[in-house]
Amino acid sequence: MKLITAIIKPFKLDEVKEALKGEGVSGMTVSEVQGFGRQRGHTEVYRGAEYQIDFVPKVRLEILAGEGDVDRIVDAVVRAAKTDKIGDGKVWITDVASAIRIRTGERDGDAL
Amino acid sequence: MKLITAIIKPFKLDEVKEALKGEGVSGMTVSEVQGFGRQRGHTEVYRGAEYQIDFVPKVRLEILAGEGDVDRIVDAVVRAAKTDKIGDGKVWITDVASAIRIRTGERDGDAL
Amino acid sequence: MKLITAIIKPFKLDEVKEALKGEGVSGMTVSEVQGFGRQRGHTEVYRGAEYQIDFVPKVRLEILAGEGDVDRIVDAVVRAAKTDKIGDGKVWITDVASAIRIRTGERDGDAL
Amino acid sequence: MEIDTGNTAWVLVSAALVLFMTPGLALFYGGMVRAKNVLGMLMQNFFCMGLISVLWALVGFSLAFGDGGDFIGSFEFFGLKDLATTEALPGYVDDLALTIPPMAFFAFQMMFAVITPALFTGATADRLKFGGFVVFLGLWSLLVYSPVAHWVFSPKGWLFQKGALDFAGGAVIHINAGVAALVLVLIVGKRRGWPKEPMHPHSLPLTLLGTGILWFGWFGFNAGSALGANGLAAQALVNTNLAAAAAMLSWLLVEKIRDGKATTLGGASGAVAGLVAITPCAGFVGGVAPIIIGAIAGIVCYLAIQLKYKFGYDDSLDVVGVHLVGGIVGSVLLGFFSDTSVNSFGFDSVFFGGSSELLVNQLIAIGSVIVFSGVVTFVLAKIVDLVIGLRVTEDQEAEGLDTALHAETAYALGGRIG
Amino acid sequence: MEIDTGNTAWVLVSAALVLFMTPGLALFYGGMVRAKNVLGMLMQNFFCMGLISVLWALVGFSLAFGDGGDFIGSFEFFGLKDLATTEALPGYVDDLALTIPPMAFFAFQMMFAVITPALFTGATADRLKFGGFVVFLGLWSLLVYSPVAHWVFSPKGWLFQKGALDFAGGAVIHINAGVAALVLVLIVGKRRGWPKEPMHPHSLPLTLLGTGILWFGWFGFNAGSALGANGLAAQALVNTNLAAAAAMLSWLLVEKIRDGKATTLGGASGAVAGLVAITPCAGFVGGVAPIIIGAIAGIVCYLAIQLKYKFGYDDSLDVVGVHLVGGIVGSVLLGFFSDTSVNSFGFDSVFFGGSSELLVNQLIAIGSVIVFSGVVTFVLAKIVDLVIGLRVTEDQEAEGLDTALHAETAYALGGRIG
Amino acid sequence: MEIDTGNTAWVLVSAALVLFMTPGLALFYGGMVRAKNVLGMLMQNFFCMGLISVLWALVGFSLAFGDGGDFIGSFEFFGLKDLATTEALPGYVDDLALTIPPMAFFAFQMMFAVITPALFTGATADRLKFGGFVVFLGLWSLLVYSPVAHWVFSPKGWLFQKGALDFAGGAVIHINAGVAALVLVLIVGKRRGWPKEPMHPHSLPLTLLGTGILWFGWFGFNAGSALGANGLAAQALVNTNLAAAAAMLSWLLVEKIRDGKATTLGGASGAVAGLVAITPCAGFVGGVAPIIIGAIAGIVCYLAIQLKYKFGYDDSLDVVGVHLVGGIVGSVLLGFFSDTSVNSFGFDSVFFGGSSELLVNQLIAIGSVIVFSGVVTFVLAKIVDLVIGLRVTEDQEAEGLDTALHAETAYALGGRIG
Ligand SMILES: Nc1ncnc2c1ncn2[C@@H]1O[C@H](COP(=O)(O)OP(=O)(O)O)[C@@H](O)[C@H]1O
Ligand SMILES: Nc1ncnc2c1ncn2[C@@H]1O[C@H](COP(=O)(O)OP(=O)(O)O)[C@@H](O)[C@H]1O
Ligand SMILES: Nc1ncnc2c1ncn2[C@@H]1O[C@H](COP(=O)(O)OP(=O)(O)O)[C@@H](O)[C@H]1O
Repeated sequence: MKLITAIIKPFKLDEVKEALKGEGVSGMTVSEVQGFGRQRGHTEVYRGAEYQIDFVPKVRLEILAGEGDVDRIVDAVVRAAKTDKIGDGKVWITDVASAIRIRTGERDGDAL
Repeated sequence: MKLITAIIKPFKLDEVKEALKGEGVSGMTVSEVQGFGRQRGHTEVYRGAEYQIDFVPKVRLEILAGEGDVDRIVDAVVRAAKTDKIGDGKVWITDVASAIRIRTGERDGDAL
Repeated sequence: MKLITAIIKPFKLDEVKEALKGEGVSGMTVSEVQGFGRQRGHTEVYRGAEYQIDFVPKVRLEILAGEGDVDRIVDAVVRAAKTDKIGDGKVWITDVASAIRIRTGERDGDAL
Repeated sequence: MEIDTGNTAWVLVSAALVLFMTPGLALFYGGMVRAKNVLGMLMQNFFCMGLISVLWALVGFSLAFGDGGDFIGSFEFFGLKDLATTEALPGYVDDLALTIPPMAFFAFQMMFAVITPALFTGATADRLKFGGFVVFLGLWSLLVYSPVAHWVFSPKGWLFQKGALDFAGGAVIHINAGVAALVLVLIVGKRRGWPKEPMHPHSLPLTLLGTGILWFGWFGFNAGSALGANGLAAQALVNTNLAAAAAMLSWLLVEKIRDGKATTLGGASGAVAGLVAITPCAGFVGGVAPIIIGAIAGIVCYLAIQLKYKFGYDDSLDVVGVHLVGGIVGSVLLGFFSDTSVNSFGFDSVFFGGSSELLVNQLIAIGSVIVFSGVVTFVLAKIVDLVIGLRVTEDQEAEGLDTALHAETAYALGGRIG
Repeated sequence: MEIDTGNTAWVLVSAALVLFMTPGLALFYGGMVRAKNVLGMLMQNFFCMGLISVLWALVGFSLAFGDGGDFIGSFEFFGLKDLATTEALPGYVDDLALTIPPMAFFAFQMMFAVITPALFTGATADRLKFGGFVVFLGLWSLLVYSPVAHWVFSPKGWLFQKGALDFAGGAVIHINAGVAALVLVLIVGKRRGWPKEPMHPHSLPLTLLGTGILWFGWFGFNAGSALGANGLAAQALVNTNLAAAAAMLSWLLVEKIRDGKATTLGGASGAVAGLVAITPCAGFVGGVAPIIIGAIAGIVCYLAIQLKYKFGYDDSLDVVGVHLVGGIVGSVLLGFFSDTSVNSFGFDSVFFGGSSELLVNQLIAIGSVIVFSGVVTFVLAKIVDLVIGLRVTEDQEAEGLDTALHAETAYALGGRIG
Repeated sequence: MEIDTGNTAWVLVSAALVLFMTPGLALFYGGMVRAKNVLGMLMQNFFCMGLISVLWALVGFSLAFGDGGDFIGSFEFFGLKDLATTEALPGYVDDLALTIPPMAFFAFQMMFAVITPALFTGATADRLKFGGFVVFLGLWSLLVYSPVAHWVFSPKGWLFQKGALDFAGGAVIHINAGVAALVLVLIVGKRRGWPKEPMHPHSLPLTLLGTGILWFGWFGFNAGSALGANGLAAQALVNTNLAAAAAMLSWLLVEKIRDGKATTLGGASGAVAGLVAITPCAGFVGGVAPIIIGAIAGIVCYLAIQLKYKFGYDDSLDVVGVHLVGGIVGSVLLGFFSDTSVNSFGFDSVFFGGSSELLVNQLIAIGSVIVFSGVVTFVLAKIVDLVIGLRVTEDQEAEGLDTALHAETAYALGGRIG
């Protein structure tokens, strides 16, 4: 089993969610994060003092998926999250030794 | 060394924390996340316009643990977080190449 | 490719960010988390009722890096985040099967 | 008697100030509950502005100030009938004659009727069923508030005639609402998880803002009760400010000693305790009396709050500890500090060359309000609980009132997910 | 006529209360927008306090209340000239003679001028270019607000003389601003993503706080319009409170029936709808009329809001549904409920032994304000849109007005990152 | 002289409005600090309402308005003694005779005493030790505020008799508190990390809300200082509004030019700067003078704020830049714009057919307040710093005042962890 982690633009969350539903993804976990990268942040001014804010609001998705579904899911995320503008984000995949569904104790494939 | 990640219901955090203390877990990192899954979200209505909210507030736990302790810890989490209702969440385990305690530079086992 | 995850003290974020820029790190993802560990939390009192808060605000960094850069980056984080006081935090490293840049579809090394 | 524009201006302003107290109270309470219940709390308080205002105009005022017997008014002002044209309100004649339009008096009293039941929403925080609350609210206002207001405020009322003093509603408003709060929490029971699970205020700045609005509005509440812009109103305003101030200081002092730290919630709570205690006394005491009364109230209310842990009743935001106890403290102390040189309509008290007669009358007033309000509140709450239900389901309580009852979330600050 | 201190005190307080409504409106609106746009909204409203106040002193007041013709005032009070020393304002003589200093009247009217254009900022939320807004704001105030205020409020104005009634600005303020809102949203267009993408309020407690401030301030708005502290002011204050209350109840009832849940935003919206509808009527109706007017307004405005989805105009915070429609409801109903026994300066209406003449005049007033305000607003907005631009860029809209236009972020609650 | 109910109503309302400014100030400042320090800031401001009110009643008022010499009052009103029964306050006789109860005057002045030291809490934000603050606060109010109030406000005071003008406290309140702020920041030192580390406002909506409350309350502050409901009060109210408006505009203009963007914090800051500058002038100037005074204040204060970066003093929330500088701007400009046709108790100024005598007196007043307040503040602060300590520890500062000093956290919005 794999864990797919994606960093996307916040306003893309809905589209990505729909795309994943389309791929039959049954669940995911999402959180608000701040990104630092090529995409520039913004400037703030308080009573004449200027500050450069490097961080940009992003959303982080975590999706547990069976080996077989990974590529399909990753493609779906990439397609839905793409705006072709700097800052679209990253997707990365890590191995998962095992997964459990708390409610039932089911493991791995059955946990999803 | 392993990393145990758990998604649980927010109001279960205290119980899980106590259970982990019981297992001699010396630390963990927690964050607020939003979950999407079988558990349905809720509906909101603003001046007559209805919206379906798919996401449910969850808490995410990360626990670094030595190989030997993983099963005990996972069992403790599952036991404490269980309500037998849909939405109890997931636990998953990933390999950790190495870990460092910033304060001392101690590595792996000693880092915990 | 590796994923470096670091839990640090919030007020150290700027220094760590600068240190990483210094190491030529082109990006990272940051989030607010709560830490539980040796460092004690604080006490709160509301109308005479005392509560012990175990959790301490921390910041979580995620940095994707090529194998070759991992040690340099980890050292930089540890050096910048260190205060020699309890609660400085942890750094851990996990393997990444692959990474994609959403904007371009570039993979792995080129995704950074 | 002639209408005086200055007195009228002051009473109209005071009416506006007292109305403003209800949103203030909503924020004061709203900040103290958890984020998932803040809208539920705000809703209950704002709803009082809606329902009670209308009921007051239809019949509530008439029951309180109509020309009935010793215990209840009449229906003569039903639907504001004749109010705009009436010469004088029943009993407000001779030295009691008003120098303001009866409609201004109606407006001022309407705001009192609105805020009184709003006070007890703090006790039952996070678990009241909205439908049940709505029905109970209406019944309580007509069957508990109006009669008690008649007893004490109307010159026709038996406690007024007996010579019990209550300048701005220590008994009518605070003891009355405080008793109702106690009865309600006994009937609806504790919040799940209380007191084990911590239930911290979700926004103390909101609570402090509410405190500021309450303090500000209370000048209208107490000084407006002079029903004129004169030396007595000025005295009442000064007393109000000094009692709030002294109670804040004494509460913080006790905190510092007992808990090691002075807290902002403590400062706010102390101020409110002082404002409650001075309410019955505002126009009857002078000199440093308000400072003494406030200081005592701050300490006593702080200690009273701790009782809920001992006896295990979940008076969630301490309505009993602050309003019931604070109201009693003020009403009793008035028996010691009332001074006819401040207000010739008052009576001299124990410390001011008077007998203990006033004190006895104060105790009778306190006792009768507690018994009447306690019993009727109990009966009404039991009936509503059986017929409609007063408490939300376990799941609704766990989910929080905001989404469960009102289909809203209070905050979307990240405003990015969901 | 003699200056009366009581009347003056009341009008000065009322001026302060009306000024306070603009920050209240800013919070009411600010809470409803997304977190990334809240400062943009607050800025537009606070800016009205800045720009309009100055313009009003320089020329706006003179255009509205100077001694001009039927349609516009004059420049006689340019830069406050002679205002401090003038005996009587044009037309305010004989029975209309003021018992307050002209300067107090100026102050009171200034606050009306300030809040009127602030009302329409809710319609164009999240997408107005600040520079364009600033210019449009100034032009609109001088070329739309001042003339309409002259027509209706000044005894020299043609609608005043025709016998149309508007106690505190149902037509001048609410219909006027509501029409401008409608025209503006048609010109600037929808927010990107509306109505598909949800755009929830980011802080309902802020909106409820704003509601409380508005309700409080509205007493000055309506009861202050009596320009004295008397029975009429008391009646207006009571009517204001009852209409807000009844509208809150009726709105919540419709929600409960139609949507299954009563919401806090609904309660707040209903209250505001009631306050809008009673504005033209406040000093002309009595008895239970305000309750009926409020109840009708709550229902009609709720339904009116739903039209934007049908016709696809993005009246973001429902200025059209609440202020335009609510203002019309009140102005029309006044033709049925006006009662000279409440105010001898009014006229008897259909239900109160009068003819339909008043109703006709009300319709004429409504129609002419709609046409005039609609046309001039359209022309001004078009010009400003072409010359400066009224709408932000796509990227700015996506980023949010706060950082994009004002280089600020509203909240740093974690206060730890960035 | 006769008590006038209208004048009394206005002064009582004004007292309430001024009291409301302190919570407003607390929010104005509280929104500007980081989330971990907001309660510490709110606490310091609310605490002023507690401690100063009590001290004022016990002795502060007597020291300021008692019948002493040129420099300080007396103990005659110790503990409110005789105040309720006194015929006339010392010096308030003949043309200065009050038409309100002395108790109303006491109430009004009490609120001034409360807010003045609250002003300087903004300068020392995020680092004051609470215990040290409490002691310093009491000492400063009695040993700095009361004497200065006597000099300028009491007809017995030397600056009053010299003919220096200060309608509502430009010198007594703003310059006085501003100097104290400067001295305090020099003694307690900078926040760790300033100015390198960004320390953004954690909630600008809170700051804007505070601004709205301040603007609203300032009408009581300035127009209430007319001590009557008359043309002068109306003029003062208008001047107050126009100066705030003009200063907002000029500040935003400078921002737009210098920083490229107009900010909401800038608009709010400008308004406050204008309110500060008009305070001494409110009842002495007319026409467009308030617009000019406000516009100048907005620009000068913006520029003054930038000095802290040049000279490296951490005046955290710009109390020096806004209150000290704004107070000086207003007091000096009064020497150019004072006009006896507006207020016969004033004196003609340079631009209004007067000599430079008034200007000289203004400079003397400014100078003597700066020197006296500066020196005594320095001595008191040094003593308190040595004996109790005025600054928190490094760890407490890093942790934040809320949990470190008050054992509370301001927000639990997720309300889910910890
Ligand atoms: N090396 C990295 N490790 C972790 N996250 C990264 C890394 N580089 C970028 N990110 C995340 O991806 C987001 C987008 O990256 P950025 O360089 O701005 O644009 P792009 O991915 O289009 O080149 C960043 O805001 C950050 O959250
Ligand atoms: N495939 C997944 N990847 C990551 N997180 C998931 C996944 N499926 C579920 N989750 C997380 O687990 C939570 C509970 O899942 P859900 O399907 O609602 O209930 P249950 O786990 O009891 O079947 C979700 O809210 C989400 O946070
Ligand atoms: N076993 C663990 N798993 C995950 N995170 C941990 C673990 N132990 C500690 N942490 C994180 O590291 C932070 C610092 O740990 P702590 O024990 O307080 O200090 P130190 O790392 O200096 O010994 C904690 O607040 C927590 O966020």
